[in-house]
Amino acid sequence: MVDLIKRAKELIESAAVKVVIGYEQGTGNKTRAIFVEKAEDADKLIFDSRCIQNLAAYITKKEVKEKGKMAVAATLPVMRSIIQLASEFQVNDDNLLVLGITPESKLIEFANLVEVETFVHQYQIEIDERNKEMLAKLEKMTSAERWKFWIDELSPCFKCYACRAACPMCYCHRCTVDFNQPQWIPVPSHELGNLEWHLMRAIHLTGRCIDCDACYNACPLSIPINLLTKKMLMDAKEHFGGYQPALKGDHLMSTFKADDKENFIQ
Amino acid sequence: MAEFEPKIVAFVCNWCTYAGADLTGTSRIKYASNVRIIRFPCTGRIDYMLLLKAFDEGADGIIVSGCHPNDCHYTSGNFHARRRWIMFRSLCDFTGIDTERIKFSWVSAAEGAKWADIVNATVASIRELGPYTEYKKVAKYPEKEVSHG
Amino acid sequence: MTLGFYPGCSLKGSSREYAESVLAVAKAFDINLEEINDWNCCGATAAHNMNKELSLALPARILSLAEKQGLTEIVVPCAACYSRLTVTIHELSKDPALKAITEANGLEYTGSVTVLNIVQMLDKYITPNLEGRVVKPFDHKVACYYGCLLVRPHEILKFDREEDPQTLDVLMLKAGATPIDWAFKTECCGAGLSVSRTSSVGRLSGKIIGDAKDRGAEAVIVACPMCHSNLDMRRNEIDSYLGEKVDIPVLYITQAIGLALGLDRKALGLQRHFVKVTV
Amino acid sequence: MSKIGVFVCHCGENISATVDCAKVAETAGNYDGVAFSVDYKYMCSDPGQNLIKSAIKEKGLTGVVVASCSPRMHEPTFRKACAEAGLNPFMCEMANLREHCSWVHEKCEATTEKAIDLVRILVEKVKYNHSLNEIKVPVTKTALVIGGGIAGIQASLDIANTGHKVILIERDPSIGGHMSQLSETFPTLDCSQCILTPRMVEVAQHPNITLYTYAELESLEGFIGNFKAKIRRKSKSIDEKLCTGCGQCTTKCPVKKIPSEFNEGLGKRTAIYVPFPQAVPNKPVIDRKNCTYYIKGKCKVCEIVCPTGAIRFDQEDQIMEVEIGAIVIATGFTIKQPDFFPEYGYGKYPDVITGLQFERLASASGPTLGEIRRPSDGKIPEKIVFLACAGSRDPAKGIPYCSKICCMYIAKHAMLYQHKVHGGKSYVFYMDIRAGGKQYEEFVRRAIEDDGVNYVRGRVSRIYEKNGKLIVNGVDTLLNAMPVEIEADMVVLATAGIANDGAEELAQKMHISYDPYKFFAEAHPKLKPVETNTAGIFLAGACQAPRDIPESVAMASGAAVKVAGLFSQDELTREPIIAVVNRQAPPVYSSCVGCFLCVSACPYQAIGKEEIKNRNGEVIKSIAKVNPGLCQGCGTCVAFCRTKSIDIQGYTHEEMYTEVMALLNEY
Amino acid sequence: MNIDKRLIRKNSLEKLFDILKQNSKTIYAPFSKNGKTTFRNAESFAGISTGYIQTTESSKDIAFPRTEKILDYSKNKEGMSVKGIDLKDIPEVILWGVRPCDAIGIGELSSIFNWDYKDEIYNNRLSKVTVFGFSCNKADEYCFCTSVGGNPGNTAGSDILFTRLGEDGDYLAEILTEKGQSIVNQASALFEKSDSTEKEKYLAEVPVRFNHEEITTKLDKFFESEEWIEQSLRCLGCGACAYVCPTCACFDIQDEAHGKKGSRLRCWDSCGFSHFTIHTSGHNPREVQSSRWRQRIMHKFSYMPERLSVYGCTGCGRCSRACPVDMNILEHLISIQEVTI
Repeated sequence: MVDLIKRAKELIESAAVKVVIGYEQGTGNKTRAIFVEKAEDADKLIFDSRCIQNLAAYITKKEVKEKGKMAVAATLPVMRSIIQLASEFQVNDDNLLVLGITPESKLIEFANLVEVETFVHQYQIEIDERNKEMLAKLEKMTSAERWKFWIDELSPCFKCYACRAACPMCYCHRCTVDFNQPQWIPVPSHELGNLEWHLMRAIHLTGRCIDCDACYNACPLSIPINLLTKKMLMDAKEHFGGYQPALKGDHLMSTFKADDKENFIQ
Repeated sequence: MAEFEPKIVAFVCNWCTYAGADLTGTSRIKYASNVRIIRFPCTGRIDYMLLLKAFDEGADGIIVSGCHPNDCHYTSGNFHARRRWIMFRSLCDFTGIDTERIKFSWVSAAEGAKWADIVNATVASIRELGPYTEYKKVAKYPEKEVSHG
Repeated sequence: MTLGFYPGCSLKGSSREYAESVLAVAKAFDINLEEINDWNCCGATAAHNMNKELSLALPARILSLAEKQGLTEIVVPCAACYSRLTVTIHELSKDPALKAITEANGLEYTGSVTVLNIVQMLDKYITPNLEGRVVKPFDHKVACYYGCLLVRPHEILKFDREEDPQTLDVLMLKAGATPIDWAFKTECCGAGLSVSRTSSVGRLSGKIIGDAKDRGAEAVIVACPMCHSNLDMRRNEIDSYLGEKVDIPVLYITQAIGLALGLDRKALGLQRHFVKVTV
Repeated sequence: MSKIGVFVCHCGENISATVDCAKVAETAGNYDGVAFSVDYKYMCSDPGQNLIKSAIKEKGLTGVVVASCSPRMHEPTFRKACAEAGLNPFMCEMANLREHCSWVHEKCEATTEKAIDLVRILVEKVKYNHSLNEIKVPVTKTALVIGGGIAGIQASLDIANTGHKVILIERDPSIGGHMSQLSETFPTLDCSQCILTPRMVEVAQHPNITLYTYAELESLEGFIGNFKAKIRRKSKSIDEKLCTGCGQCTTKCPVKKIPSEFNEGLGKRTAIYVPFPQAVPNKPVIDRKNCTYYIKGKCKVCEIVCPTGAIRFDQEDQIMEVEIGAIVIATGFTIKQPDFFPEYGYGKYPDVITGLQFERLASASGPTLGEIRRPSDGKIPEKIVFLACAGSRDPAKGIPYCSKICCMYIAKHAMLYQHKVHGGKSYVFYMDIRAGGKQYEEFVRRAIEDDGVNYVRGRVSRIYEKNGKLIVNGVDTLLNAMPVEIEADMVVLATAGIANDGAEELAQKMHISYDPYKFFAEAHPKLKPVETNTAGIFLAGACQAPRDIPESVAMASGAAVKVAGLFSQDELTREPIIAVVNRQAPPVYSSCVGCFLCVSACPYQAIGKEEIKNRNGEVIKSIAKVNPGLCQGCGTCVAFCRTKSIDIQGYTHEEMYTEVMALLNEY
Repeated sequence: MNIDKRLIRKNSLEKLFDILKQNSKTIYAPFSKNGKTTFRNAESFAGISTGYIQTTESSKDIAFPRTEKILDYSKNKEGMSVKGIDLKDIPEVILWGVRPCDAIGIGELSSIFNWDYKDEIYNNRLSKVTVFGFSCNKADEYCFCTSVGGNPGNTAGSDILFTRLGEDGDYLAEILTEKGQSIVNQASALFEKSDSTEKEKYLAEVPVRFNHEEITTKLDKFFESEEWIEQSLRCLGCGACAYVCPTCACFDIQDEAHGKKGSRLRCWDSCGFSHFTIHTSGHNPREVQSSRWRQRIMHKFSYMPERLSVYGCTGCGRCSRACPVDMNILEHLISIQEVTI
């Protein structure tokens, strides 16, 4: 991605930003995040279909923030995350510059987050077919079958919290699982502890998750936890007309409509 | 063996349902004694985690109840609650948690009789369903045999 | 260009002149009105009072046929037909269950057809080019009479203001006429009672003609065969109600426009009226 | 280690009949941390309360659980008792053994077990309770009254007479509102201005009232007892101190053809004008939109004739900031212009007028000096028709609700007409006659029976003009729907009363809610009719719904009492059941990450922002902060906060969690 | 004792499995799910994974479960009654299919659990485990056992070590301990005499990438190096590396209370978590990720060699494979070796 490299160099040299966050070649044919602080390092920047890690996770990372203003090579999911983070006052134009990468892999630089928002809003958040099928399959199961499915799927989870670490929206300094007066979520990675941790995660991401699959990709045991957030995404659409990360306006779950429909309250 | 007596926890708001349940009392309407009420200022305060905790600790059924839409003492707490319930309930259902065991209702301070009906109906349906063994199985780790990870 | 055309029963019979004038005016602007093949009754008055299914099934069939014929816009000069067809489209779109009705016709209707009443048609395709085509400005005081069905029920038709409509007046203004401000634009002409209780018709239509006369109208302009027949045909009853002979002619909007365009009076069927068209 | 006292009440037989109180007390006695447990016949009786007090003193109890009736009944009683014995009242909890147990269950083991559970839940909770102190908020003892109609005037006077300062703002050049436009008032037919103007003068002269006319609210911040309001004083283009109100300018002003707002367009006024003779203050303003000087840049006649040189063409709007403790909104209503009824020809026929215009015609101070003459040709109408519900109770075209005052003022209009035009014929078309109110039904009867007004039950379909008459086509539904046609000389439409223009913006400025019709919403439809959801802001008069004069005045006095009550203390004390954002030792400071999603969840705009700074004053992090003045303690934010950083006193995470645990486990 | 070497026909493994099952032994073996290989209780031979380079998780779970109860308690008026777990309840287990770099880890883990305090529960669990090692015929770029003193056919830690003699070949079984011998005795027919000794030529090739002694000496002066910050910038601070590691032993004690009853559990923990070292005061000695990353490396390559004279790394490369952000320990160790202080 020559123009990305070029732009990164300019930004560093002109001291417009202190660090450019992008992707570099990793080990074992993986790509990984790189933090370019010296112009010459910009040459390491790459971009291709393997670059799926959500770099927005670094924007709120203490050690990265402290470097000063940053520029991020942002794919659509990353841009969405950035808008959501901005709406939650975690980033703003003063500490972040977005080097957008369009779905057609074109570089597109934005003057400010408002522009990013406009760009992002051209695209709807769409759940991919494979997962749609999986969700449909689960819907068809009986409640008991779904229970078994999840207890089995979650049982290998040893609570390494890679899902949390990789998720740009999990930027809280103290996650509720680390809250112990009272101990809301059992710390042990037994069945209950795992179930409740993942339920809580899904709920906290409701209306905020932008479906980047970072959690699933990060899981060393490849547990399909992203199905939970995807389900919430679908419900949000079904019940409240869905959502897009937006700089202004109320958050899906911090607001309501007087005519929200349900069929289970007596 | 004696008939199964379901344990039912009721999470209710102070202004409507709690007062409604008071009215049930003052009207001397009888209902099943399986339910225990926990009082909250407003349904908006009811944390979904508490519902899970109730199941963790062995509840067989749960009632969540507050003011009818537009009647909230705090104008909109119940609207917020309703939106959360919609999502939470669906998530429970999706993970196979038995939503039959969580009864949501609006009971106003004037609906003493309705409160009795809600409780009796819930108790009956939970009796039907039996103890919530599936959840208890995963919940009570200490009762499990010492085993490998 | 081509538009669909649903004449309905009147335009084939009692009000042929309406059909003639509509086609003549359309022709003058190179608009080809393609009649819907094998069209049927729109179910006006009779059906929709008796049987809801039927009242929807009849227009539904017409719409299906139009669709089948590839017509997306159909012109419906008769106000009654226009009302029925529009109401049907509304009902069908509102309640999916009614699909059954269209299926009962053995024809499906996807909802691609839009219905234009005569005024809408003129507004959309004629008036933009009317200026400059007016060779004989219709320089008369006219009373524009809308009747009931052209603008009601408003919630569904969403056309003009139901109590004090303006569209015809505006059109006539463009044709060079001076519309009078009067209160009977939408008062009942007796419509359905035309045959059964002519005395009522005499009173109702009488008030209309009477007020038009009092305000110095030289012609009454209508857009509905039913109104026309009552106001034009029932003059004896009207005169006896008013206690005087009133000879204000009643013209279809298309006839008036036609005259303004300088079309041949015969082509506009003016000779077919009971009250001699002197204007 | 906590020392809890458990006090099980028999409530005579009410509890003990089905619950084994002794057993409850005994079991509770065995729980960890329970230092004292006893059952007694009447806990709420003096000896019962003394039992608690002495136990607190002797056993040094740290918490008390009273197991008796509903806390909604006696919580205050027992908390007070605890306080008197030196225990923080919020360390006292009540288990509801009566309403929730003994009264609703049969006498059996299970019932007693339930009672024991209910007690245990609170024993465990109370261990986690914190001593709470009532919240004290200082009160600025000045009230702001918005709107100088009768409601605003009444509220201002009532508050001022309790010895507190009042700032009254009115957006028009004079106070008086709609009431000043009225001729006579129902049901007594006494002259409106005769009873109103003295009040207006009293306002102007009252030492405790500061009056700003031609002024509007610019912005509002703060909370009960501590509001800061910005007020825009629109330029009157005169120096009020110098102006004596001599009237030279208004008589000489060359622009004389401006429709007078006060006369509802039936009269004319000048560009520099006093809205009406009895205006307060009786000093003119320049209507810049119509003033030749402001349009063409020359004229200045007023400046020339003004003996005191009070004209100030270059005067600008000024914004002033005031601190107040409470607000009464009395912005009133307006009427829906009836031109959406083309069939009635309002606007087309000059003799079809609104009720308010009729008031001006009938008013001695009006354009016709009180004679009923029709606008078109000044003729005295021999036949007059009044239409009720011209827009009201009409979901299709007008508004669905009933405007409430029309039935009465139409009866009044018809009466006035009959009194003033002898031998005149008046007709009233109505749907129903709604004359609920003292002397109201009798009043309407008088109109019908004594003054011979013809009441026709039915709607009017059309009005049109013919040979100088207005033909009114209607129907008489009592004569089995017989069409009625009346040749009238004048028609009066009782147009709907609607929310004042700008009501919505004002509500948003003040963060109060309003109904779908833009009328301001009361906090509770029955029990809090003059309060809004924002503590410290009250409603009076027709800004809340259509109101007649007596109701508006009553509301105003009600609101005034609320304000006076608020001002009667130097500090507000409020139950400390409010949300708080946690604080921790550095470097964490608080687990709040400042996503501020709670801000939009709060129904009371009670959550703001707090910046945590280091020694050098640099912001380390921004976190949510609850304004104790505004928070009402619903806890919506608590259940919503992901990091559990916000908690609500009296219902904390630990307390509620413990209740669930205690309910389902052995202790 | 001199190592007894036997030959097992390729199709005899299943027979062996069945015989052991008949003798009602619990066998934990690697199974694959979602493309990950983990040890699970094997009911039958079918489905047991072969040909994996390395299991996703190490086998330490057997002796050091992610969550294990250490005692039950109940409160009453008198006070507290405590009941520890009955060590007799711990079942005998055969660990099937352990790679040498995993087997050797068991030793390293043991040295931690027996350093200043002998961990009864751990030792008991371990004593009930029989380890079936399987040498590596394949390796990938993450493997570096040879750089930390191990090798693909290393016998250390196994009770029996199986080495496949070529693609689809038979197995060489090295009987290394009493436990191993007892297995042989249960199915002696399957263990044929064998003279083949040189298994080496069948083993995977794992090049030596760095010198671990050098690293250890270098680390003594490396504590303040900027390198840690460089390396850890990418790290998101999850616990994946620690939880898959065969030698990571950090744990956390949790009490699960249910009214007057409750249990005390030992659960895995990780020095990579930001809250791992946080004090009640709010102070956190390892405030930033670099100090946590440093801790991880120092602990394995400096502190353990110094205090326990064993390395905390077997070169299995699991952490590198599991890391969601490609923190490759091999890569980082090499750069530590290369940078000049």
